Amino acid sequence: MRTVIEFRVEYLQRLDPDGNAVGELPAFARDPDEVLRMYRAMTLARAFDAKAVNLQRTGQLGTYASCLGHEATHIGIGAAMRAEDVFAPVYREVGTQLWRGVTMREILLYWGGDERGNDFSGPRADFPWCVPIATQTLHAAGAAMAFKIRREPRCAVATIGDGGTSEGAFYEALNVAGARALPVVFAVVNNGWAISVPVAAQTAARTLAQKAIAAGIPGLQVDGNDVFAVREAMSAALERARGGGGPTLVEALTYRLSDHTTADDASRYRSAREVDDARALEPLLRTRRFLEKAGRWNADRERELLAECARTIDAAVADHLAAPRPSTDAMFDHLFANLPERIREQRIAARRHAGTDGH
Amino acid sequence: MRTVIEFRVEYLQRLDPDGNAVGELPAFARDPDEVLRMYRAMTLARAFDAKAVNLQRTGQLGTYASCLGHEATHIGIGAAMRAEDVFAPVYREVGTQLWRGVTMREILLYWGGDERGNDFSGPRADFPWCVPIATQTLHAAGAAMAFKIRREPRCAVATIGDGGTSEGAFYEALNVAGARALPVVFAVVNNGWAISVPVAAQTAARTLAQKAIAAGIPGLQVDGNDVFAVREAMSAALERARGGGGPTLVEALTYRLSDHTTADDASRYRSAREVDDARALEPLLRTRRFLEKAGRWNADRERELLAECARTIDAAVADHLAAPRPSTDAMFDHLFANLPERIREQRIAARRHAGTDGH
Amino acid sequence: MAHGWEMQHDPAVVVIGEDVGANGGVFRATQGLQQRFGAERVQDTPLAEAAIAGIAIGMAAQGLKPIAEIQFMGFLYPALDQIINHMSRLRHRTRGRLTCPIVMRMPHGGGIHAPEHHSESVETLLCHVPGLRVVSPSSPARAYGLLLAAIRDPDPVMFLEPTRLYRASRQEVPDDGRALPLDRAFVLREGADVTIVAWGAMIAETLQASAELADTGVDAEVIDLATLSPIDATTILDSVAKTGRLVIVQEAARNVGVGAEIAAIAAEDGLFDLLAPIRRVTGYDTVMPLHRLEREYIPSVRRIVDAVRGTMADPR
Amino acid sequence: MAHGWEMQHDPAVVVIGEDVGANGGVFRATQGLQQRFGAERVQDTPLAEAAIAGIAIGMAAQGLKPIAEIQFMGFLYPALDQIINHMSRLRHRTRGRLTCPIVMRMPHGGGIHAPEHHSESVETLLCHVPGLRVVSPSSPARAYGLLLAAIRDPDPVMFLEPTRLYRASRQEVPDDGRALPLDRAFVLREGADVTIVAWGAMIAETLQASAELADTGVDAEVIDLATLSPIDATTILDSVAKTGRLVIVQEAARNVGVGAEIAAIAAEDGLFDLLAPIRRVTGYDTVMPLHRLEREYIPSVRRIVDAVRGTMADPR
Ligand SMILES: Cc1ncc(C[n+]2csc(CCOP(=O)(O)OP(=O)(O)O)c2C)c(N)n1
Ligand SMILES: Cc1ncc(C[n+]2csc(CCOP(=O)(O)OP(=O)(O)O)c2C)c(N)n1
Ligand SMILES: [Mg+2]
Ligand SMILES: [Mg+2]
Repeated sequence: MRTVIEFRVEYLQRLDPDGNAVGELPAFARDPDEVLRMYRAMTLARAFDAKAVNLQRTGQLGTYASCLGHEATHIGIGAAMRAEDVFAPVYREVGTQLWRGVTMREILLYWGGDERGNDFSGPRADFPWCVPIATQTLHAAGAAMAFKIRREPRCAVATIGDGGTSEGAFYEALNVAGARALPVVFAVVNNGWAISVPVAAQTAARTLAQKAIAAGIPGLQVDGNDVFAVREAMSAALERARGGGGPTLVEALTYRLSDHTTADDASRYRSAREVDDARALEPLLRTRRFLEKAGRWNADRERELLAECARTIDAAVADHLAAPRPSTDAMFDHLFANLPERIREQRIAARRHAGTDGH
Repeated sequence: MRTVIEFRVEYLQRLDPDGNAVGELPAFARDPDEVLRMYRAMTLARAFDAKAVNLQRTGQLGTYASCLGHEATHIGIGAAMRAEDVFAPVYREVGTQLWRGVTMREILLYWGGDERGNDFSGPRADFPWCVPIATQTLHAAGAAMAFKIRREPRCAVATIGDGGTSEGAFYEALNVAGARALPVVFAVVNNGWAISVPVAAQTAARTLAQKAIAAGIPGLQVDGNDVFAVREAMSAALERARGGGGPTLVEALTYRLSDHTTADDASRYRSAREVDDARALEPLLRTRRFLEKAGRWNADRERELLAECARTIDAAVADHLAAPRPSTDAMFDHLFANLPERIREQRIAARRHAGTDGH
Repeated sequence: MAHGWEMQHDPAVVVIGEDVGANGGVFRATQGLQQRFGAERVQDTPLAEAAIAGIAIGMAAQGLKPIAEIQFMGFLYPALDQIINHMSRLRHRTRGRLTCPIVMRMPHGGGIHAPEHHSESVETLLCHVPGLRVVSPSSPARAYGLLLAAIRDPDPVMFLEPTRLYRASRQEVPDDGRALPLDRAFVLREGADVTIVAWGAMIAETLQASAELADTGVDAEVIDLATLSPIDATTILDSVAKTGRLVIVQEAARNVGVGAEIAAIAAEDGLFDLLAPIRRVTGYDTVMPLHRLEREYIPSVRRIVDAVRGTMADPR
Repeated sequence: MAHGWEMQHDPAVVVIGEDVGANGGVFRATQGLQQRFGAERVQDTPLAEAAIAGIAIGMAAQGLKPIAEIQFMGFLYPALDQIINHMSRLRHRTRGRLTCPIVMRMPHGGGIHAPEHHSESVETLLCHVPGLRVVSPSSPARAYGLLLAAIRDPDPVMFLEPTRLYRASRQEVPDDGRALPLDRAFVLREGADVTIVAWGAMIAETLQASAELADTGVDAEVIDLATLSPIDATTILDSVAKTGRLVIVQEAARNVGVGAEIAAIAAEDGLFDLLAPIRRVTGYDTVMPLHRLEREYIPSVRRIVDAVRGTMADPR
């Protein structure tokens, strides 16, 4: 048999769990201010996340999907993107969204059960949260096609979970992006679990990066707990895409340290031991160690940062909790640009019944 | 960057276009009777196919999808399978179906617009024709799962076109088959075109075999105009599957020498030149040359074979054309095992209106 | 519970779906089954709904009886191609040679403050498809008996489980393997003045409304549709013939809902029995809102009572 | 033709789908467009319907106006997830920030002896979905005017093109860029005795039936629904108020069809106008058969005439 074609999947790490650099650091990682910026963002995301979980536990928020452990992946993606790029997230990418200017109030509104949370005041062109798994990858491809047709130097980025890579829509997106050399990057956030199903039960593929090969596009793995590696790989992929080189798949290897959502109890299906092991590799600690070794961080600063985060978050929470309940009209607003007559009648009927039946 | 994993796609050919063996022939190809059997089946499939196209042109059959040029792939697949395996075809695999015992009358019934054509008298467990592209791959996976659960030494085989590899369902099937190590083989019949879309516009993947890598399963290319290579690769894959080794993807490189279907006009989108070039590589000629060189075939035998094929086909056609029109009850038969009352009423109403309005 | 009974008694029954194994399903409906029957008969699938439906078809065609779970009805859509183009017609297409004795279970409807897409009630999409049965239970006991019937039925049954029911107070249900009939509506409350047809979770509001109405002298007959397709027209028409008034309660959006079919049946085959216009109390023709407004979307007891009072006041 | 006009006048309009480029679509609806507007504005997609709908959403959200073709309505199902979960609700979900000015075109219905799955009429699945408009033209002129309106509409429009229309005799249509209104039914024939509502290809049989009926003294009013969702209830109710009788003709399976909604509307808001039971003439609640029996499935002129005669003879 003759070999027709060969492939390899590579792995990138720039910051090991002890906070030591691996290989040659990219320029941004050699700029301590930039590293600090990323560290602060990661810390803020974690603090916000903890608060959101807490709000849910105390009945002040609906079901919420924690991003605990994903901070390096989220911030690495955010930091690699330009403001004019568009982001198509799943439901967990709080870190990237905060970086891109989605406000905490908006995030809380959404998980609090209010559509206004999707009317991002910051990144106006970004796609909203996406619950139906894998569908967002096609939106990113479509956005990229629009950019390409209009010859705009913009890219789209979609995230997707390890479980999401089993959905057909994901492959369709990879394939069409490859076939049309679209400026889009697919970031697979491999956090080990899709609710109760571990990656090994999800697929026989030993890496998720190799799924790119099916579409004839480049794919690589990065340490998803290493914000340098994530940002470096995403930047390179975005550069390539912007230059007309087509799509890339970046698999970020991280771990879901939390339950799947606040409605889940992960102890039903995975061992505390596994979680403990994963916690040792989590992203904030190694970034802090890196900064400490560079003489840019210490316990005082950490304390200050946490206090500052708490203030920011508390203000946003207060703001959110004070948000007035939407009226029944909100159910009909924005359904159509021009609401058809029969539905206008329903809007009136809904007003009539508002607040009856004890609510 | 560290290399995590490597892949290669290989290509198998055993019979070159001039009818010469390439490398070491598998046992079945060293048995002239067996080669003759395959050659006869290929010839019969081609003759039947031509007749079906002709029946459509003369208004005696509905739209029909020709298998001209696919004979080696079809017979190679058929010959590699065991009777107790199950086949999940698309709409073009006439060759494989004839081999497995679907009758010409059934094939004509189906394309003549009559569901009875799917009630295969031969391979009772085989799936019927499948028009919604790629969906059949999941049926094969499901069948394989049933065999695995019941510990039966049977395999499922699904075919799919090059165009079909763009559908999400295809990847879902590969992935679930890989994840559960199911006894199923996916035969991608790459005939260069999906109606008017050439493979290069369908995907950036340089081979379709590499799509297997996404699912972590083996994939290889074979010369799809070479019945030896197809059978050898399929046999090996089936062997593996039967032994618990899981699924394989076999990409057969062939060419659609006909229009897409009788409703299509391929001259709108591809050059006569391309078709002529492809015709030079078609599968029957090389098999005949191989047999001639082995002293097992000559012009007389060819003439006899063609006459015999014509007789068989004519009898089947006559049989088909004599088949009585189904009654309106056929619309309701087999909808449910127990037809609900409201639909029984409709069955009666349909009888009342049968034959009105000029039909 | 019905799962366990039938798996115990019929080795062809298998369970597949996302998180149905170790996790026992997001609503715990398959809890403990994997331990009891092993990881082959109770299988977590990869996260792919088209695959779940498609492999169920493949398994069923080769003699198994899969119970497949779709995690929420809002995630059913990727499976529709397989359900509509194959599951509903394999028997018909092959003239009875291959069949699909499959149950597709899925949570249905809202009211539990779930995230986006977790509160859908799109039974219309299934009820319109020839070759499918669509069933929805309104109580734990009915869930047990109807699910058993669905598993035993030789054809595909879409089994819609109201999310509010999972959360509702427990009801003691004997695990006796006794099935309830399919294709049959149940009269839950006899009454003389008005017929109210509802199904699934809305039965709770409907019964509550009928109790309130009884207090003010309106005697409502309450019909639990149970099998949403095919509809048991006889039970409904008989009731309307008696009461002369028809109110239909459905959580789903109004336009082209199952309620429309019920109204159409009455307007065709019971028109002269009707003393007053038919009324539908339904979800609005808008997206099921995020949870802050879901209670405003779902028909309330008040809306049902108002509609019945309205119909009692007709003709104007 | 409408494609060409609008692409010429609006640079945001793009065309995507399977075989829409060099091949001009399997029904030649996009013939010549790629030559005229280039391979970026008129793009063949890979063979993947979910992708077609999904990338249309992505493009639309970023300012383009895609016209996306699904090759046949029977292949729509893989796209439903994108259409229902995103296309219909992106505006609602983002409070108007991102929108989906998309037209999804697809051949609809049977009668042209096509292969399996090529003759489906499952408009119900789309009409039930809040946030979508569903439109079906009944003639080439109406196709031109309604398609223009659909392209110009700021929201998603599902545009169902009757396959029998492609094959029907040509009609001269001026290419003048004049759109017809959406959300409006058209009275094609005024009449005093009975209202017949139909749409798409069934308008041909309905008009033929009304001509036959006229010969025997029955004066039918024929309404072309045109926009199947939202329904123009006013036009229908006004007509029923005048005629007192309603017959609905639909090619799709009966159960939970658009005809049911029309009947329900009449039974709610026009009950006391009805002199006779409503009748529906529809496809049967079975799979659209392979082509040998398709003519027995599709409502015939005879079936429509019989139903109207029946309703004229009512009340018994
Ligand atoms: C189409 C679809 N099916 C099922 C679900 C229910 N569901 C929500 S999250 C989830 C697991 C997702 O796992 P993964 O893709 O790995 O992302 P993660 O949650 O780990 O970030 C499932 C099954 C869904 N949201 N969408
Ligand atoms: C889901 C679906 N979409 C579209 C079609 C219409 N269609 C029929 S055949 C075909 C092309 C198939 O190409 P390929 O998979 O290469 O198979 P081939 O016909 O070449 O054997 C298309 C688009 C279909 N049958 N099913
Ligand atoms: Mg995950
Ligand atoms: Mg092909």
